[in-house]
Amino acid sequence: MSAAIYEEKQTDKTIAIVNTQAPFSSADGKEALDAALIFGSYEQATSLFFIGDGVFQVIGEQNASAIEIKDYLKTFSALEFYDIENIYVCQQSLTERNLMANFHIDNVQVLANEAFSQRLHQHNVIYRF
Amino acid sequence: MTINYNNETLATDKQGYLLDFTLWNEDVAVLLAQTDEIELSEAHWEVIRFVREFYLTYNTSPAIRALTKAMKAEFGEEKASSRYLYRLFKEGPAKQATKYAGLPKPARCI
Amino acid sequence: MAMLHIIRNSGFSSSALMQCLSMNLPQDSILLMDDGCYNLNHPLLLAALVKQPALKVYFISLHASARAQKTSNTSFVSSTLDDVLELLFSHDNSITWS
Amino acid sequence: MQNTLALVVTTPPNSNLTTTAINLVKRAIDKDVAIVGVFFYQDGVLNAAKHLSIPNDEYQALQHWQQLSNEYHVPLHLCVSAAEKRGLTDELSNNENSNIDKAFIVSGLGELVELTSKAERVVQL
Repeated sequence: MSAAIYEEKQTDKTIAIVNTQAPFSSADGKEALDAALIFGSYEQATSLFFIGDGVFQVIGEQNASAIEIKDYLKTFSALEFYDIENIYVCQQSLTERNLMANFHIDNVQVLANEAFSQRLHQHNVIYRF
Repeated sequence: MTINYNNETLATDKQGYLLDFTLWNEDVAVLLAQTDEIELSEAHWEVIRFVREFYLTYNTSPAIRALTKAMKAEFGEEKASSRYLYRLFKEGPAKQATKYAGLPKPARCI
Repeated sequence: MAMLHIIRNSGFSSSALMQCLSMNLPQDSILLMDDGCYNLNHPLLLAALVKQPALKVYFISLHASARAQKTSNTSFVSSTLDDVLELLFSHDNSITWS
Repeated sequence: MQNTLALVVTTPPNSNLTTTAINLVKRAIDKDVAIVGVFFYQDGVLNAAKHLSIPNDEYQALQHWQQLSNEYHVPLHLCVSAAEKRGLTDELSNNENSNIDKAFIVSGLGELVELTSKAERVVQL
């Protein structure tokens, strides 16, 4: 089914895709992104959240190809073409891991626990990977 | 499956997509299109080059909506409609332009 | 909006419980399902209950008793899968931590 | 009005977590909650593996899914890309040889979008 056919049926639900796993050892991050891109191409209001080890997906200077893994992290830079503009990272998760706010994508919003949670609560449907 | 280019054999998958996207060049694109009996016009080339550049930058082929949105930024409104793209690539621009651009077949559900 | 947090893992081996508690807001509820029932006596959850006595925590009694998990803490609400269906509709959304 | 629910299953059939998902669907049917559909994603797609062989004295997840599909007409949608990555395909020489059980509908993530927008509530199990 093409996006064009679907347009008439869209609702105003908001979707949150929550990432909790590090990028390479499991398929979770890649499969979460695949889902996010589809929601985006069907014009569903979609936000991405990174918490726990999920924050390892957004930090800079990673090199997946060095360990023969397809670098799906590069696809994050294309999110704007899928109208996914809300990308939230949990400050506490960064702090716990001694990480700086140095990301491989722009327009990431780092939020303290409560604000992060408030944003998450505003979504109608939440998928966690 | 394979295609022959310059006395060399290039491997493709069952649907004719190049297995190794690094072996692509514009002559290979012409051969890939020939297997579908399509002659590439300048309008086709614009999209093929654009899709390949998108893949090299983002490590993924764009879904149709993302393709139109990205093309709008590059070529303006007139070429940024799915109707324009479907007229050029009747089997679906995401699938067909990707093929001639030497890129892997997009996942079936995308 | 009130969120239903579904926990399906033991907090002793996974970060599900910890992450859930860090995202939990006063209007939310927690549901312990499957291995999540091992959290009935988890210190983090008990501490959260002391801090927030109004926190609502449900557990699937069949899942808990199958695992020999008991609680005498009256803050925990013993539930069935029928109750889970009601919880899904009485909350605005749900998240599954596992 | 009847409540509507969609399920997203991401756990494989050899995990006991699948039993909970199946039982929740059964309770929903009994309680007159309409199941708009079940979507299988990630390792959840393995629930559709036709040749999966589980010893007779263990829980037969596939039989329960088949029952839900045949008797209660619960649509069971499979993400084909996730399935193909895990060795499940409907594109073998002919349909008889497909290793996807016929209780399942070969779909794409677009179906997840559809179920998400149609159902009043969605739960991931």
